[in-house]
Amino acid sequence: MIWQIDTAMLLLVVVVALASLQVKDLLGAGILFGAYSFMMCVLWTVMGAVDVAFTEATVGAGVSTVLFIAAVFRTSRRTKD
Amino acid sequence: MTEFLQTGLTAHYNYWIYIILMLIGLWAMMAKVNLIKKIIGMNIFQTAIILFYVSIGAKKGGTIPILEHAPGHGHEYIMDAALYINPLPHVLMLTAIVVSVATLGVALALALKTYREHKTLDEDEILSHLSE
Amino acid sequence: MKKLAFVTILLLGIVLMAITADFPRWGDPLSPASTYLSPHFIEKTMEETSVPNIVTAVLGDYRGYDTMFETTVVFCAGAACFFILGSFGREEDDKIRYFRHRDTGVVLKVQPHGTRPSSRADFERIDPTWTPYDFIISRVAGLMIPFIQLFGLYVVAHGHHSPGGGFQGGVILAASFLLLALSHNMRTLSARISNKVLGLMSASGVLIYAGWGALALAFGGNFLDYSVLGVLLGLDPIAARSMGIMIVEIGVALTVMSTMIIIYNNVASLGAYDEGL
Amino acid sequence: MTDQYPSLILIAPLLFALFVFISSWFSRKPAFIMTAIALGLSSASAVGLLAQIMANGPLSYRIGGWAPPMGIEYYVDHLNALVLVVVSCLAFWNLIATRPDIERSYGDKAPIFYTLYLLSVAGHLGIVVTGDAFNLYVLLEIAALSGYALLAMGNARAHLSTLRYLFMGTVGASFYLLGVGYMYIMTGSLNMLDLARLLPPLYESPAIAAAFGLVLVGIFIKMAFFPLHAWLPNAYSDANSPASSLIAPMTTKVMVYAMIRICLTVFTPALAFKSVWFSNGMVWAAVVAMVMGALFALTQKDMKKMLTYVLISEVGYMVGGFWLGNRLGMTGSILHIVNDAVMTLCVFLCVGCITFRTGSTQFESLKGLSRKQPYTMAALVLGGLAMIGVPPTCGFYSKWYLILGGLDAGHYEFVAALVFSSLINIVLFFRIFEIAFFEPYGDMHGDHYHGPPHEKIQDAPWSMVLPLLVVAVGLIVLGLYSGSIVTNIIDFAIPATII
Repeated sequence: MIWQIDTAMLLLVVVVALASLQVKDLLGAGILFGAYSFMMCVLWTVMGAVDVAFTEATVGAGVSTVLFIAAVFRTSRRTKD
Repeated sequence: MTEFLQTGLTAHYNYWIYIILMLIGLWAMMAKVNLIKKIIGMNIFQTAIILFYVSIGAKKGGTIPILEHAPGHGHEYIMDAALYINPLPHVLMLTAIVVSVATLGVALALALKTYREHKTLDEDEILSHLSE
Repeated sequence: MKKLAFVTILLLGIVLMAITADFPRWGDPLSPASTYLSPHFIEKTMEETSVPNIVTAVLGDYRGYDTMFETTVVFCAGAACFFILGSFGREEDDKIRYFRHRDTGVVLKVQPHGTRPSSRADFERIDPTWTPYDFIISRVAGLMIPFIQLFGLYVVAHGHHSPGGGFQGGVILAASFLLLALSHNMRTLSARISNKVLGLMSASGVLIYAGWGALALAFGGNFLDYSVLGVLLGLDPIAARSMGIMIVEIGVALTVMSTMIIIYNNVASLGAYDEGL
Repeated sequence: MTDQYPSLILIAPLLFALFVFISSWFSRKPAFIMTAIALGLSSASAVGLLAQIMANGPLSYRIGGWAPPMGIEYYVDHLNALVLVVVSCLAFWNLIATRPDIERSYGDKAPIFYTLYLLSVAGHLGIVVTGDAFNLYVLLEIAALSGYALLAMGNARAHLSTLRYLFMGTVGASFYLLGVGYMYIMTGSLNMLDLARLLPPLYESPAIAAAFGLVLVGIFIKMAFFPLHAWLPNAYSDANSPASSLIAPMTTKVMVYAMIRICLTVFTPALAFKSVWFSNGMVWAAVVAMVMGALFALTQKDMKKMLTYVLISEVGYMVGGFWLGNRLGMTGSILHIVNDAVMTLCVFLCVGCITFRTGSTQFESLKGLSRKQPYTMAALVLGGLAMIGVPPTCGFYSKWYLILGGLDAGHYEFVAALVFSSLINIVLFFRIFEIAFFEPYGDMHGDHYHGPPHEKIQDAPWSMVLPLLVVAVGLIVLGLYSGSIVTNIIDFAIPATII
């Protein structure tokens, strides 16, 4: 693997994780969490863990995001932090 | 310089990123007051640990752990352990991912119930509501 | 409190960072993890289970016990969501409901315990926050769903030779149903696959897994020892292991698919199963 | 079939949980019978297994027929077998004793409650029986997830309390997982016995020390060891009684077992007690837990909440007794796992009987209850005496071993804290006895009383009281037989290297 790409991916993962926690809108937070899961999935593919990456793509980026959006839809998008 | 980056830094930087992500998740669970944010923090915490395990399994020069037919040998398979990535951490982490989505489902169900009773997701508002 | 949390976490981070120096180098082919158990799996899997995807073999057989409980965790989450939010489908008549006349677009508002329009052909129930029927979204989703399901089945069936297996396939199958709920509405989903069916499927998936393992007890093997079940299938012990992995993967897919839909149904409708996202 | 006992213990609750869930969509009638059969089978196999272990010594069971480091194995010795018997029998008995309460509290959803009940028991039994470090994590999550669902039903605060428990529990399980990962990266193995063989050359490595620390912290969060206890009192006291009287005796005890297993089998005493500084620190932490638990209990005005703090104090006994590091202390600690499980079951069942009629365990609503619920109160007296440690109840014997162990190890602070918290227990329980036996019944602050009319209050139905009385008498029987439990089982459970 190419370590420059690897490092860039790792940093991007951290940035997206922080963004999903800091954004002041829960719907946005849910979608950014989906993006975080997808970044993670790409990272694991790079490391050769294809089965784990596949699961994360379907579970983390797919169903989890839908569940978050459903929960936000049923509650409120407002958040203080 | 490049050599240092390649040997010194790359030796452990994957582990550092897992620690940073884990701490971000842990901090969110402790410091955030919104329940959904806490749940997102919990998930980040769990994926960080999965990243750690997947990093254990990584092997330079190894390919994905699916055996391939050796060319021209019918049912002969290439079975040199050095060629394939360690499959065990992947198996363990499949389990951990599924556990994390199960926990997420239950956590969201509980958060929704709490919201239905108190009409807010902010923990401090719920607590002041309860102590009235 | 926040500052205390921050300082604790920072200290933990520094300690853990310092300890990483003790680890084997990242990607080192000679690390203990890569030299102790992993060579056995890589070299012997084909011989012992005849499954080329080592991850599937270890997941389904060597560590099949973990996987059985992992499936049980999923089932447990579905039962827990149902226990916390859901109900046994006896519809409570205590909410205002809206019905739209299909031809004219007139909307009726029915008070709790009021009379509902009798003709299903003329009236359809709609959500209070009703959005007009979107032709493009529902058609495109309708076209995609069969192919998603086909892909899901392929992933389950082809888990022995390529990445994939029961979990991934099950989640993809569930995603196709969730797409139906998202692009139409939850009542469309419930009309096709009811809560009762979902509940039964989610339990029977684990039952296939645990039952297949427990059947081995009757044939004199240990729990989850698929090789002794070759007698039942007319296969030699190694092919029986491969077949056993296939069977338990189907059970896993069944449970994961139905449980994901159960969790979505309960979370998206707060346990009422009528109005979704 | 006898060689299949280890698997039967788990398969019975798991398969029957699925049957109960399936049947719940057709009828709610058969759920209880099926649950009782499952737990009965499980307890019978556990007793059979214990008998087998006592006759033949430890055994290992290969799941799927794979040899241990590759596959997963059950490893059962005297310690597991004892805890298995305790957990399965108390789950069975709690089911029998709380049936009317379950049917009333959960109504339609009672079959789902039974499903989760069985899954929770299966998870806890699995934690005890397994010989694989990662498998323990999966079972930990099953036990936890079903526990969250069971505890979520209760009063108005229950959902938030349970959500907080979920957050803490997930952090605990994840720390455990991380610790196992540290062991895996250094050795490449996950099997407990295999790890015990591979770890000794690495004891100097900081990564192994970190693994030990992370695993312990994870388990401490799960067992609510002070100061990581914050989730327990609310989660347990806000839940409905049938759930809390199952989870309260089971979870903390099983986690204490997990700690003993990790320290004795995986890391061997050579590492766990390598640093005197560390084991002394753990004894001091346990001393703080015992004292603080007792003091917090003193400030409560609700009996159920008070009992949850007593539980935290009891966790301190067991952890402290283990870390004394000598044979007497460990004997006391393991014996206390058994005794505390039965004692906690007894007092929480009393709480269940009281709330079944009055709907509250506030001290105010207990006034004069002895005349209305004489049998429940009699059982509470026995339970209270056992908690205090009055001979011949079982609580006395384990405390006796703990005190001897403390004196032997020279940890006088442990002995002092133990005596102190027992004295506080006297105050706590006699305060309740005074309210219940000597306060007049009628003159509670009439206007603030919201429960059912007083005339209707009577003892709980016989189907609840009779099993409760059996448990209460069991406290004395257990006390009388504690000598033979120690000589026949616990002596073999502690490695010979510990004197």
